Amino acid sequence: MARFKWVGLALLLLMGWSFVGDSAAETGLRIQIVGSTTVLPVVSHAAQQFMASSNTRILVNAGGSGVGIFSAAQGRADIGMASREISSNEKKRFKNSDLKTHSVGLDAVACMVSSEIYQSGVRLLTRAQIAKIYMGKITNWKEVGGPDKKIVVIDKEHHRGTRHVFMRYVFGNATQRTPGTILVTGSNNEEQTKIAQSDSAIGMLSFAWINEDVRAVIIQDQNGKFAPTLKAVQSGRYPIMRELSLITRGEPKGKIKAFIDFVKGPEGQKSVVENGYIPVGVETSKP
Amino acid sequence: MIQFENFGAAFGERKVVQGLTCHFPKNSITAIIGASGKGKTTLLRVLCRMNDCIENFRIEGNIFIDGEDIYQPDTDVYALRRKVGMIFQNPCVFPKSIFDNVIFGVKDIARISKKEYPDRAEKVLREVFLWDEVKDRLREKATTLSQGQQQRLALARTLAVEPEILLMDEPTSSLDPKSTSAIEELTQSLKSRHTILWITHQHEQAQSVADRVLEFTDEAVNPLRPVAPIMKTERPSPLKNVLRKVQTFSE
Amino acid sequence: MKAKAVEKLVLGMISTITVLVVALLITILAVLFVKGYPALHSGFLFEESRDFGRAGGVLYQSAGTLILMITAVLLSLPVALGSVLYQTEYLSSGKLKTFLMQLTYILNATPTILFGLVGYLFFGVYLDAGVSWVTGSLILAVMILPTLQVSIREAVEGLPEKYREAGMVLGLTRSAQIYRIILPQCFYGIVTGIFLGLARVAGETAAIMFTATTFSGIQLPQSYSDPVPTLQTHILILAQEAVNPESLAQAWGAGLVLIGLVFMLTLVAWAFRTRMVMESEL
Amino acid sequence: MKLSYKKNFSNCFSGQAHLEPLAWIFALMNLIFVTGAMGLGVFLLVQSLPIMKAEGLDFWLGENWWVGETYGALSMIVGSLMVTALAVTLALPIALSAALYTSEYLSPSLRRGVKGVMELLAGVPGIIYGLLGISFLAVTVKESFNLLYGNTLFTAGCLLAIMILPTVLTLAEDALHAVPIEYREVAEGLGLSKLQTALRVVVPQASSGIVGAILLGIGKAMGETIAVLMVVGSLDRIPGWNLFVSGQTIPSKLGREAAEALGSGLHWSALMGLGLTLFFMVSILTYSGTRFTEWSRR
Repeated sequence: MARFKWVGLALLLLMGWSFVGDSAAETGLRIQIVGSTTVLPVVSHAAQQFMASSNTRILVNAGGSGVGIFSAAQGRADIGMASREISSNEKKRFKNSDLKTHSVGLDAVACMVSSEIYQSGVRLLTRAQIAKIYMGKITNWKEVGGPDKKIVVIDKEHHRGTRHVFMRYVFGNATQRTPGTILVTGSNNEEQTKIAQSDSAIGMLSFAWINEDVRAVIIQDQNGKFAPTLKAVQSGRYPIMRELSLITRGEPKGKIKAFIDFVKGPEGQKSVVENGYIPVGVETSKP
Repeated sequence: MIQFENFGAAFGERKVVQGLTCHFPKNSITAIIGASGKGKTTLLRVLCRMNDCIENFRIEGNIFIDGEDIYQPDTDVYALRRKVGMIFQNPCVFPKSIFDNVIFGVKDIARISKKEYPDRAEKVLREVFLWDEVKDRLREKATTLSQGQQQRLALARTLAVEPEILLMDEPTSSLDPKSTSAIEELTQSLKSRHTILWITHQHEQAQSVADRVLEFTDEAVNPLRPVAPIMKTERPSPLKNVLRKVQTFSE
Repeated sequence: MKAKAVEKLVLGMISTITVLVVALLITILAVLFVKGYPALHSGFLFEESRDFGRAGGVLYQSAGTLILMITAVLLSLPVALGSVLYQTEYLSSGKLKTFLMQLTYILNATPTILFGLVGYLFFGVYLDAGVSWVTGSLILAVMILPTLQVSIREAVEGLPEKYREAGMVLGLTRSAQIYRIILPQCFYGIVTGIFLGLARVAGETAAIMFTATTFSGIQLPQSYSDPVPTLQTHILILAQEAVNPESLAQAWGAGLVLIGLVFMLTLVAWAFRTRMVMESEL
Repeated sequence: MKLSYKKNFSNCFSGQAHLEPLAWIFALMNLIFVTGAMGLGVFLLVQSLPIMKAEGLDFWLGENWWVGETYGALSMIVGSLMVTALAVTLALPIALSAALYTSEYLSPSLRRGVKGVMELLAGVPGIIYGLLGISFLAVTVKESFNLLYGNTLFTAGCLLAIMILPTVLTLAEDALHAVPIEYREVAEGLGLSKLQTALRVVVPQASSGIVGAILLGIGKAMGETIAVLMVVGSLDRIPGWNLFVSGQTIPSKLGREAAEALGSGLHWSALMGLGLTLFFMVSILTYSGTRFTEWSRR
């Protein structure tokens, strides 16, 4: 029997640990943040810096804009991260939650292609072409001036903020069905990987994920051509723009307000820039 | 002491004992002989209600020990089992020390204080003539003992809880001749304080050890014939009258 | 003659298949080792991760995985032990026993993601525990319940009848029978079961990825309502960035640590199983 | 002769057992287990009622899954079945023949070695297989079949085949090895060759164990989430008869959308409906497996 005693002892110790610790956590020194993977890097970095100078613990978790808005509205998280506006549907569902949006930066979504396609000469796509590709009407790169290769059309999970913004620009409908899709991905990293691994893919990603394997093309519509450059974005002319925002239930107070102010402040904005986004305060003409 | 009245037992549809009525007086040694599968072991096991847990085991009739029906719903089974000790064919010792084995039952039932354990252990080990062999190695594992020693240890463990009735299910069948005679001699010496039922296959053993013999027979077509030769007993053969039927069915 | 040729042919085929299978699986092990080894710099196990996993080590992730594993087993063990002992020692209705066995098998085969979904809704939302240590370990506890039950039952039912009977005739009560005979005699069997359960928890990702862990901001949980970092989700996050060479290397390193953990647990389980076999043969 | 046997006292509360606190504690533990197990099924059922009401049979027969509009699970069900079928077709012949060889022909020490490797591999976490899948298998599939992308149903099926191989192999081998040596001696004494003995005597004797191993493998393949999620492509579309396109399985769909759908009415209910479907598929498999084992023992 003595051999079973240690089990009981360990159980007691563990329970002790978890309950003693809990009283500390209840004092409100913990902020939970959930949501968009686009905003995630900014907030994670900011949170690290914030924690270094404060005894507040900030837990950051991914999940997508939908999860962020939902969690904030339901009180499952103190702050939701969103890379899109709160949709009318969500406004209706959470009308009792008094959601407040705090803009912390701006992001542009680019239309990305695999580097092989980019190098073979596809540097520009018109809005109509992108629409046709996603609708499955254009299936080969040669139809848009590229090599004779089938297009691997990469979509995002429908609740992702990036998809909302992109689809609203291309189709005028944030939840457009796209029968041309071949692969569906979740986080920005996952989509970036898939585009890079394929040699004939098209996809949608934030500017921050552009690299030598994943290239952005120029977009053309009735208003002209828009190169995926920081300059175009900062001038506010780039057409697929969105606000990166933190969402709270009611006006934030205390530590939560302090953190949101920190992200909006100089140090937070530095991390916005470092992650490839545009800081708040830059004048833009939103679509 | 022990009284069977029109007793029968069955596993589902298969009856192993039927219509047995007999009496075992206090401080007697009764040998039970007969071919295997004839319900000898069942007879012993029902005395300490060891078959309770076997699904579809059924009994009929009554068994009285000291005038009490042991199959009443409110019978204290644990008290009954303390009163009725049983030794099995193959010695079973726990993989613990010899000392722990001896006091295994005592410890739990705790009728004596902890200080008395060593005395009790010594007493029963002496009773089974094992003390001299193991007194220096009480802390060693019991599994290191020989088969004969293990059987005597098991007996000592049973005696330590001071049962009134001892049931021995072929206790010597797996032992060498020397250990066998030791156990036989030992049983004789226990007679003064215990009522003993002893199952054996060997007629000579039955005759040399027991006061009385109860035989389970298996006579070709009709397996019902009771035989009860009585040896070395002062009273003339009460069993012949009592044992009306020892009925067994083989498959 | 023809039959002999056929036999030779078949034999040749199945022996080749066996060799190939073993080779394939050993290759997998080798690949895991070769890919993971470079990441295992001296402090990998003892450093916290930096730059969201791209650099540094996996100290807190390993610790978190261990914490989750141990709490899950501690929560699950009493229930598993109790219900098995109830079924084997107290329950006599054969039908009920069969039903409970079926239930165990079905629960054992249930996909782990379902435990995650239902568990999160129940513990996380209805009982309001959120994404946390307690939610995760409760979910995992339910998940390994059948695993523990199966191995404990194996041990208890494998206990030679003679020990029970020896205890019974001494007049031991059922409770005494359980803690004087069954528990000590089945000790190694139960410990084997525990280690197999631990190994199963260590390998689980789907049930905890949205119920118990978080992307950043946590080192060790300070209370039961905190999330826990784990190796499994760490690998998942890093693996989603598979183009980035540093993060991929880190993912392989973390993977090797995780496998090392699982293998260690399996080996310990083997050792105890061997002891169990030896004891039961006495 | 009267046959009015007394009921024996073998019920659970024999003697004073019901007075022991331990009995009550154990009964409570058992109750927790039963509640947990039944609760899982009931919970899934209750939670998926709204979607059943809303969609009816179309939930299983519909092809379109558009959150907020319509929920049809057919593409995931078909995807799950295809991936599982592929995994089983690939893994079974290999696992079973290797099990036969290991059990009947290998020397004890070699056998132990093979078993050891298999048991270790059976414990390798799904996430690790996922990692292997995206880094090697997806690329290999893409290149060797000259595809545009490697995240296909075929990739997922292959990965699952590798994942269930050790489990099926080691369990089937256990079943074969458990057949008493006497059977083999008798058969060989009758003049059967070793292979004939193995196939005609040993395999039929071990059939219930082998079927159990196979069903466990199928169940494992059907329920695997994380590894499949990483390589399958996650496209909700019925793949037709083409394995070399991306698709979706029930668990991968659950893994992707669970966090998002939580608490959002019909969407969550639809995921629960998917879960229920999966639960039923696996439960029926397990139940028929245990029934087969009972039947073949008779």
